[in-house]
Amino acid sequence: MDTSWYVVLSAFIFCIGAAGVMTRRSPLVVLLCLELMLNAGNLALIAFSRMLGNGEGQIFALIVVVVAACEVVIGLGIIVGMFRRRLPIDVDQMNELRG
Amino acid sequence: MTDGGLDTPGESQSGARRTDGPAALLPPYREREESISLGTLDEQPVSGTEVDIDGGPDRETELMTINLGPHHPATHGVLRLLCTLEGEVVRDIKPLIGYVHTGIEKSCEDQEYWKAITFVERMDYLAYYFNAQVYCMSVETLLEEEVPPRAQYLRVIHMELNRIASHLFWLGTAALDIGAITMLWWALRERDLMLDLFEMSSGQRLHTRYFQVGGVFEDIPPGWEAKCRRALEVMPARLDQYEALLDENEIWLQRMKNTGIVAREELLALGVTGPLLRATGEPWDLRKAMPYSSYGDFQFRIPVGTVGDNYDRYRVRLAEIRESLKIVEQALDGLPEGPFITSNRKVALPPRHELATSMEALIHHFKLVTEGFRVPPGEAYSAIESPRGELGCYVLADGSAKPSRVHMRDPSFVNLQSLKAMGENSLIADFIACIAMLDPILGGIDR
Amino acid sequence: MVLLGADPVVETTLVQIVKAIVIFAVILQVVPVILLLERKLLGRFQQRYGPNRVGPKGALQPFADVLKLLSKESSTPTTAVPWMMAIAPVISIVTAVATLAIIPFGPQGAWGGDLGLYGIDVPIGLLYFFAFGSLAFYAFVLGGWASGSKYSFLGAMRSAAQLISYEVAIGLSLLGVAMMAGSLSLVDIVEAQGSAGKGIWFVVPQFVGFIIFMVAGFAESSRPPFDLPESDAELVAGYNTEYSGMRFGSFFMAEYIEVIVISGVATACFLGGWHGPGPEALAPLWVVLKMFAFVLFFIWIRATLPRLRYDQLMFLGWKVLLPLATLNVLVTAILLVVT
Amino acid sequence: MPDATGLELAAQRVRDALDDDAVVSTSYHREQAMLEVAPARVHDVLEHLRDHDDEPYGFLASLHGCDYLPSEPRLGVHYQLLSMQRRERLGVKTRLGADDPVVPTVTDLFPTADFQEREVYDFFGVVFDGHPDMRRILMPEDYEGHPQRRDFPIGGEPVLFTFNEHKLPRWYD
Amino acid sequence: MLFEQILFFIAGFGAIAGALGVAMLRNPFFSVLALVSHLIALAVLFLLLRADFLAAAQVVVYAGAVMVLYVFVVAYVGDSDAPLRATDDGLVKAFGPLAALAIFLEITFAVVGSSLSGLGGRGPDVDARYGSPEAIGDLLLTKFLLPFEAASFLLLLAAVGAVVLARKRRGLEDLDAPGGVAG
Repeated sequence: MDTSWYVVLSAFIFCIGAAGVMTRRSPLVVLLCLELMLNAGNLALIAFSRMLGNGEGQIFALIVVVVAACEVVIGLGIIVGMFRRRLPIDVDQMNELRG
Repeated sequence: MTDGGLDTPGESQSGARRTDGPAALLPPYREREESISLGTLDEQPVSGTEVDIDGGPDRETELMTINLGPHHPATHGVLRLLCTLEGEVVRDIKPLIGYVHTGIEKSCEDQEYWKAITFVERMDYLAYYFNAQVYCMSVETLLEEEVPPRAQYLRVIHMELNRIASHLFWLGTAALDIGAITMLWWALRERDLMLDLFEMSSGQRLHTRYFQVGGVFEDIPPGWEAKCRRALEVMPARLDQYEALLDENEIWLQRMKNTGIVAREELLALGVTGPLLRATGEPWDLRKAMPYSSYGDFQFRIPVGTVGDNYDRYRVRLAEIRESLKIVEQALDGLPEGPFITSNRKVALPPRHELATSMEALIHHFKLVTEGFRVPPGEAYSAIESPRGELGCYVLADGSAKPSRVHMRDPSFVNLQSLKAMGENSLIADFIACIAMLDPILGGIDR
Repeated sequence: MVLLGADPVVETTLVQIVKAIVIFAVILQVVPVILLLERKLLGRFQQRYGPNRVGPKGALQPFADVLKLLSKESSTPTTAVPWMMAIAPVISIVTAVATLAIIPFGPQGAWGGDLGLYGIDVPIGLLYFFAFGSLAFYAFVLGGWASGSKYSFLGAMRSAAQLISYEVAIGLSLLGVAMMAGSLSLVDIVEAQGSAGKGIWFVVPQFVGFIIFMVAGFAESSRPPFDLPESDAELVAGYNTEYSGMRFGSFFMAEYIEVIVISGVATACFLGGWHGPGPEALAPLWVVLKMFAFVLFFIWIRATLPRLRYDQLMFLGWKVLLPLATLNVLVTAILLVVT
Repeated sequence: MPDATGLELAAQRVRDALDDDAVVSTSYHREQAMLEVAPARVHDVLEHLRDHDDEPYGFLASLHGCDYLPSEPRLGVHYQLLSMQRRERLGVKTRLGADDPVVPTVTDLFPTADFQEREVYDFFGVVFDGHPDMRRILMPEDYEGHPQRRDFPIGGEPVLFTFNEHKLPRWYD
Repeated sequence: MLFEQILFFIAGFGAIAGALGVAMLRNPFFSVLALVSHLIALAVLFLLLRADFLAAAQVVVYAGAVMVLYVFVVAYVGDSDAPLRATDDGLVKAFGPLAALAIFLEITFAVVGSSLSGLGGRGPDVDARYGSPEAIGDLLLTKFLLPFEAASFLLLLAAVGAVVLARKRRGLEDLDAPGGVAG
């Protein structure tokens, strides 16, 4: 398969993720859509890595996985914290973190 | 899923809506459930309730109510426990009972005294000899009837064998609840030794109705004593096997030690007796404290625990089996000769051979079988030490041939109240272990 | 087939398909045998006969069981999510069977030609094992969550927590082996234990790792004494409380396939895989014998040990096995560098 | 069991501590010592026997009801006290009429009375004043009548639950 | 390679379907499951791209660990979300997908219109080591040691942060009083 196929697929997934982030209200789903975007990036990275024939893109993808894991952990921690404190779980009403 | 599912029998019977059947039952059943006020649980939030953002319960403690039972592998019968869980921790326990209430006490009022024995034996179905014994004791008190010594000894032998059988069954099921599946089969194997003996002496393995008012039903057959001694011989080795399987097992010790501790004072206040109480170090055993039957004749010790955790409860019961073996052995050694039932023909059936020769015997037999014996008015409460604690029996006689009231103070029923104290704020697994160590017999609880 | 990357053994697609069918077919035959074996052995442990009614000496009992399960209705509670409840057992059995593909039963060419006696030999072998192990999580969670029952839900949560906790320990315990063999491929690992390699089974130098793997393996397959997710005394049957019929049977079979997988991986990683006396053609025999020994061990433990408590399980996983495994990896690494 | 004299002495001590009306009568029958007290004073008498008597009866072994029909007052509630030190039992009973039978609860003195009082309520209809959870325990929640009373018919009583009454099809329908 | 193409299309459609599921399903639990299937499809694509190790890591780490967290949290928080019914003003609802479409077109044009010569081919043939654990390990511990260390440090931070965020409120009651934080 040509690399362009992978790149277009990656772009498509990225856009779905972006649309999700923009339209959904639940922070849980917003986080999930962020994951989608990160994964789209991963796919592009690996496709390009394959295109160039060296493995460096894969390293970046691996680092992205790590970053995503961290982001999820912190994001979910915040959500659980909000849930415990009975704050509204809705990104539009989340303003408790404002200084 | 309509309400009307029940009003249209054809539909629910057709099988076409089989999956919908239970759902159709839901609304009325739920209404019934709600009629049970849950007391302290009322105020507490239950998971699945509406998320109330502005007020409502604090979510730091997320609670979930589950029904442990009426049909649950760990409840040893149809015991229903309404448990409130916080994660894996049991925060509140509410026993709901009555699912096998069969009205035995009421049924006894319609039976002659000697026929009621059959009924009371069905209460605590693992300790049937004890039920019969305590009932007979109460009736004998009212009749002021002396029981011949041989009958007393036979009663003690059978009761102690029954205690062993009961404890063995408890051991098997309790270990099963902890996850040691092999223990159940080993314990049942030895229990069968006891049941074989019962079968030989009375013809039945369960609910033998061997004890009679005034003595026992029949003398033990020849060969019974030898068979009993053989059983006694193998038991200590088998008990060693159990201990090898359980006591040398680190997981078992970890699961048992320091779980379900209840202080002695609290147990006394809750009316708990039996091994549960002795596990805390209180040597209260009616066989020693207030000897009945012929227990005063035997040398045995009362095993007691130290801290009153589940491990002590387990050890106490196991040690009790060994003591019971000693009692049976002594009773067999000292088994007196003589009649096995009182010679009072007003109470006990005449021997079979007399019927052919004696007119009086025939009359007595006829009177007893048709209308039973009359008991002078009065009331009596007697208590014995059953495998689960003090088993009391209150009999109210109004002068007729049928008891006016028979009440059994069943130890399972009273001990069940301590479940909350034992299991509260412990993990589910420990709570299950507590139920197992409580050894509740639902036939005794619900009667 | 270059699908799985740098495959040292290139075999035709046809051979792969035949292998897949053989593996699946053989395992489907082996599971009932193990089932019968377990019931028979448990019977002997517990001083009873075990099944002996169906067929000669009860040999046909598994068929009767399967027939019974097949003919039963797959009931669904009204609170359940039916389609999800239906796919959960499928996931469990697929993940369990998929892992079997990497278990080597013999070297390449043992039975002539360049046929490898294994499903596939992937360079990421152990990772493949972990990947499907972690996917098995979804079978339990989906099954438990979709059942719409509180007992199922509790069981699902328990099994999820248990799988995750022990996944870490099981991974670290195999890391020492991977380091000594210098590869993640199970075929390479087995070869490293043969005469071509160091010639010593890894159970000796990696004894700590072996113990950790076995303990964690019991937990991964939810076998007693780690059968908390389905502990019948507490949670009725855990995540499969609401299952019946062949859906339940699938969960049940998946558990036994999992046992076979753990036995196979342990055989390959610690007991020298196909190595043993005799000609090379006997290789599968040795693997099967070693795996059989492990399966017997699984059954023996089930008959002997009671169940752990949830906090004890977590304590063992995180505070005993994990540090021990880490230490094992460290020591192995140091020794490898030094020697 | 205390002997007849001991019973009289105990009764006298109760009368001294409380008042003469508290103890209605004593009976010593078949070596069973029984103290009959006025229904309203049950709690006081038991508290006295538990805490202030010379050798206190600290353990409530059993609590049960009975029906003395046809004599009046027909209902009875029995408390079987046990002194573990002296190894003696003492029965305390109170009798009350069938209409509006109320007895003060003793659950605050003996927590063990909880289930047993509920059972007496369930079967005899005796209401224990102050009991934290006065509900039926063995019979269904919505059962009508108190089945252990002597005038409650034995046999032929259909066990019905509200949810299946006249709704579940029977074989004869 | 017909087989490769078939697999690509299957996995690609799986990935897109999973992604759409994440963005559109009403129940967060189903969203999470959709993401899991999406990740597995992606792992297959990675395999096609000869990134074996990454494919395995994707399944083990992402599907096996990260998504498990999601499952736990969704099960805990519950289905308290409503839906695609986006915010109060319908503008965002209409605008969001439009914007996404615009981004997609832009990227596609940029990529396809770019002069990257390799885009049209499969890339060079690579040796057996490509994408294997050894190759990744080599690169990580030599050329990319610093990102590797930084990533591990980040993980540690995240772990600590998560523990702090998710802990029970103990000793900080006053902070949680109304206005306590804002003030």
